[in-house]
Amino acid sequence: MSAWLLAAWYDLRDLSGISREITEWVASWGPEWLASAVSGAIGAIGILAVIGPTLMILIWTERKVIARLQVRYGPNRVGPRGLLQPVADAVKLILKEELVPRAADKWLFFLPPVLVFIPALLVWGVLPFGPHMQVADLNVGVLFLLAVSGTNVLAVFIAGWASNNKYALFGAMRVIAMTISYEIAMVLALLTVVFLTGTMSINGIVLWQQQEDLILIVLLPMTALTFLLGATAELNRTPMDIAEAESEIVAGYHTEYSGMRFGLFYAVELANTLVMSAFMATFFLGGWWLWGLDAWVPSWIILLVKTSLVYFVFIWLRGTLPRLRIDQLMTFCWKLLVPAGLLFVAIAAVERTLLLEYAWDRTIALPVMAVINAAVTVAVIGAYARVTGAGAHRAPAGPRMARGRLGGLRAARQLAQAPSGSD
Amino acid sequence: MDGVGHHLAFWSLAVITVGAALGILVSRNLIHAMVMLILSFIGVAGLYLLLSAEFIAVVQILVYVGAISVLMLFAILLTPRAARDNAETAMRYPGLILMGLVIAATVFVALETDWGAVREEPVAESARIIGQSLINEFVLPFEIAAVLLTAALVGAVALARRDDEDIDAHEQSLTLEGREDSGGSS
Amino acid sequence: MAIETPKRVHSEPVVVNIGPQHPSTHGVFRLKATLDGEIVQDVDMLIGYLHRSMEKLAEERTFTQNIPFTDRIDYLAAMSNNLSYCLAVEKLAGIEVPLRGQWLRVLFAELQRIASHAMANGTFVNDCGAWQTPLMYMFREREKILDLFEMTCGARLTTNYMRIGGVAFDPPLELWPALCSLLDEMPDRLEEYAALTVDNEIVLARSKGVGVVSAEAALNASLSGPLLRGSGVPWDLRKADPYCVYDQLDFDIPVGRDGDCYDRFRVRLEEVRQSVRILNQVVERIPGGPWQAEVPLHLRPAAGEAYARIESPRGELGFYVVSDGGPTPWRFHCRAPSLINLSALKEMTVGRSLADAIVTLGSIDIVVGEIDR
Amino acid sequence: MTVLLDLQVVADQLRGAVPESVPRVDTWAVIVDAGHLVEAVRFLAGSALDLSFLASLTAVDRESHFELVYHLQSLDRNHLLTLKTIAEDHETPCVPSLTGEYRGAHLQEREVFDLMGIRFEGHPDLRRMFLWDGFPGYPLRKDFLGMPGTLSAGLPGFPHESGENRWPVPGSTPVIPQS
Repeated sequence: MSAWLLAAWYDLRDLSGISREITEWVASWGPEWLASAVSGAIGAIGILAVIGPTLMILIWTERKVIARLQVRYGPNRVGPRGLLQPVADAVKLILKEELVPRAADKWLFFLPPVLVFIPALLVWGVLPFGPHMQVADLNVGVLFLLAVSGTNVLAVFIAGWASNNKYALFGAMRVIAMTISYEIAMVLALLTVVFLTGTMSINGIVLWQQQEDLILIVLLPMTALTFLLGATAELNRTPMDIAEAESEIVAGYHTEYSGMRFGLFYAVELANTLVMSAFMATFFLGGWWLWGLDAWVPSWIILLVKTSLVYFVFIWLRGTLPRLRIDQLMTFCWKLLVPAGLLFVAIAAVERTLLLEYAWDRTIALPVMAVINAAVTVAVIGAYARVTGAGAHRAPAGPRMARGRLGGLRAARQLAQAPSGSD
Repeated sequence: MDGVGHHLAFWSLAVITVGAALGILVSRNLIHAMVMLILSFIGVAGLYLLLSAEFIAVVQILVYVGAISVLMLFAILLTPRAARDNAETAMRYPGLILMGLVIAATVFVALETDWGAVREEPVAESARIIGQSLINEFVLPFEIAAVLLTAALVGAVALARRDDEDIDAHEQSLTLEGREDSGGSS
Repeated sequence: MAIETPKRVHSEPVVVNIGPQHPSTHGVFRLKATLDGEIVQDVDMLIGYLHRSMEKLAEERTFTQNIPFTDRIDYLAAMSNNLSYCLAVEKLAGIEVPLRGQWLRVLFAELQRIASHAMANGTFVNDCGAWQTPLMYMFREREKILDLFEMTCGARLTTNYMRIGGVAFDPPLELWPALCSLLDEMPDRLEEYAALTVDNEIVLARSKGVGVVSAEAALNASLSGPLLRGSGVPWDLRKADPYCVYDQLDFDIPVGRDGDCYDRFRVRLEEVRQSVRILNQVVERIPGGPWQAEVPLHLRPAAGEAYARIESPRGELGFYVVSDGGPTPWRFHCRAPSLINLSALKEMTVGRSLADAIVTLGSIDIVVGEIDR
Repeated sequence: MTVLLDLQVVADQLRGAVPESVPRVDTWAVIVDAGHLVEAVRFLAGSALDLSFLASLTAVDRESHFELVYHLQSLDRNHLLTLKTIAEDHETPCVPSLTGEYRGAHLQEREVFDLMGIRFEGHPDLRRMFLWDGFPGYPLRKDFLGMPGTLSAGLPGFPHESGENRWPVPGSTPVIPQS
């Protein structure tokens, strides 16, 4: 690879070159504010260009993967291999009538489908697709991510409240209770990452992983798990989809939304899943960096592949797990994730001090820390399982066999007292 | 702090913030007022951003928009029959007077302050500086605040929790025999 | 579970209508739940959305013409309904069914049980919040069974296959190899299904200790079928009051331990295994000969009454038929297990959360066609 | 195999325990006097007969009177008894409710009330189950189709829509618009 290609604006490995060229060109003749506006616009267009098609493919992928998990074929009628199914879905949703319940709060009812889109788009701004491919490298990027993705709750709440529907209100109440709890767990998880890496810039976290030559999931498995579960909760996906728990409260907060308004919620749900997968990949799987491969393969492709992996995990969870009850979810969050998060914040602080202040040899210290952290993770989860009794009734005894005993209460009592050999 | 973009942003944010704040006063619907309040918070966060205090801005959104307003919504929902209307109260005029005094004080301070004394260039890495001063310089107030908040939290839980006997008595009234004859027609 | 229910803050009671249009009511069934927060304080069921007044309609039609009605009572177990009604009329008119007819009845009743339990267990895990996956796995086998029905009588759901005095058709020859291959793969499929669900931590957390009904309460509330057995009472009419040729067959009755939703789920799963066992014996031992007795087209049983019951997938399905000597029944009553199993619904749901109520409702396995008739 | 109890033996036991409770015995069932029904059933459930499972409860319209048919089952001893009781009054039949003895009677009695119009004295929640509140008449009665006024599908309005029940008294002549 010759040097002139690396710096060129058409280098596919760093698409920010295009933006830089255009911005410099505008700056050469125009005012400075116009240049920065153009730079921002290019970033926004770039993000939209990524999200739009990816969403279409995602809908198809999710349906297809779920179908495979469920021993069926999935969409295969519209277009080759059903690839045009999302387009057909979108057309259907657009053509559908948009009902507004008579008792709904009209103004607030219109707001949420639009409102949920804002955080869903904003968080993309701090996602680094490559060393320079980031719309805004905020030095409080992690906090920005938490703050912006947290406002999603408000839109959902308004949707639930404005529908004037009890199911929707239940969904709204549930989503608030759950998201606030899991947000704390997520904050603690990211705090651990920030403590260890010493930066709140998201690109800085990737660069730290590059510098230390390891991905963070190895060093902080519990934190990665907490982040994954917190993201699942924030995204309302099974096993934590209690906000729209289909079998309980119909569709939760978007029960009353129809047509493209529902479509927007649906799209945002998928877009959020995608962006959370991307952040999961960035924080814990090394983001755009992959042991030097990013010098050869475009960094954004590396990120996309990692994102797809995490996304597959989300689909997998959805396809296999039933839903937890809200009190079980809360118990899980407050009794496992939050205490474990606090523990790992402390651990990360200690480890960073050892690395920085006492300057331990990293080639030895990091693997040792990884092993210790993994052991603590296993111990914490094991202790939780023991305390709550979860896992204690793994493979519980199946039904007894009557074996010729027949009758009512008397027979039932006899059977209950019979030695377990009669099973 | 100059340039068309900054001015444009400042004025639009100012209009949003003040307009939303007025909306809170005008709205008779508590939930609408809450939404306005949130909008106002977001406007303030934008103003912080303009001042290059991105840490404060993000924390403003995280804490005020993400947590406090949600808690307020929760409180509104959990309060019986307060969900919709902003009732007339005797506190209306005293509140108005208090508000006038606060505005007067703010205006007075704004006019009297020697703004030239404020440092011109924005603080780089405000988060780091805030963090360091919290842990080093102001560690005692920080800890006291933490203890106070914890105490408030525990107190809230203690208040919200009823006695066990109370709940038992309530649940007994819900047993099958107790409820059956109160079924009534559909 | 050691996770205890947290102390609650009481709020305004809210009345929520679960149904008539709701994903978890499996039909047009309406449950009016009074909730305190998410805790169910009271449930009241409002039914009748699917009421077709079959018992009245049946009084206007001849005994034979009434068989199609029974298909539509419990549309997930049409064969069982056919069988129960035909048994009642045969008892009333004193008709003997030829041996092959009896074996064929057992064959199809057991196939129907597998199909129905597949539906019940699939939707149960669905009600626990799974996203359709267990349902799809269970439907794989149900589909094959419905294909067998179609092969035999042309219909998949409302079969109208049993006749007074036997069955309508001898199954075609192609049925037997298809049935054998199904029976061969069933144990593996059941293993797979059990591996997916029975020790799933979330299924356990959602259904263990939920919707408990004691053996005494179950008996007092006239519960039957998997509900009664789930509560630990070893009562199965196939053993207790054998009809057709069940007394010659070797099978076992699974009985639950705690009477919770999970036990009912496991009992159903085990019953499918036992049904496969029965079916294997049927395939081995089914005799030749006629499959239908000579029954006059215009059947006029002597004045009298008969109550015949079978163990349908949902419990004791009885038909009480009264004849006045005319061509039509004077009274035609169906003892519908789905309806009567709901007797204990309040006991099972009050005081627990809405989510538990849904799981409990799923474990009762209601069929609205049977509740309303 | 479920044994059908010898009706005469049961009748004698019943007469011994609850005097004057069994007026007669027919081919299929022991007929119990409505006034002594609850006592008789309590005896049957509690005695050695152990008839503690109410398998089925239904009613038959015999045109001059109603017959309530109870199938009582003992699970432990595996025998079955058919019990009948007569509601003489064909217009406003009334029998005591068995809900005190069997919780399973709850829904079945509501069903009989709904479709046959038999009142069950002492039932805690006796109201229509399948049909709506204002439905005129009781469809399983033999004279149902001969009732005054033709039946049309549906009602002119929902019951309780205008504050009161449109057709309050079952059996009264409903005013049905001829549209």
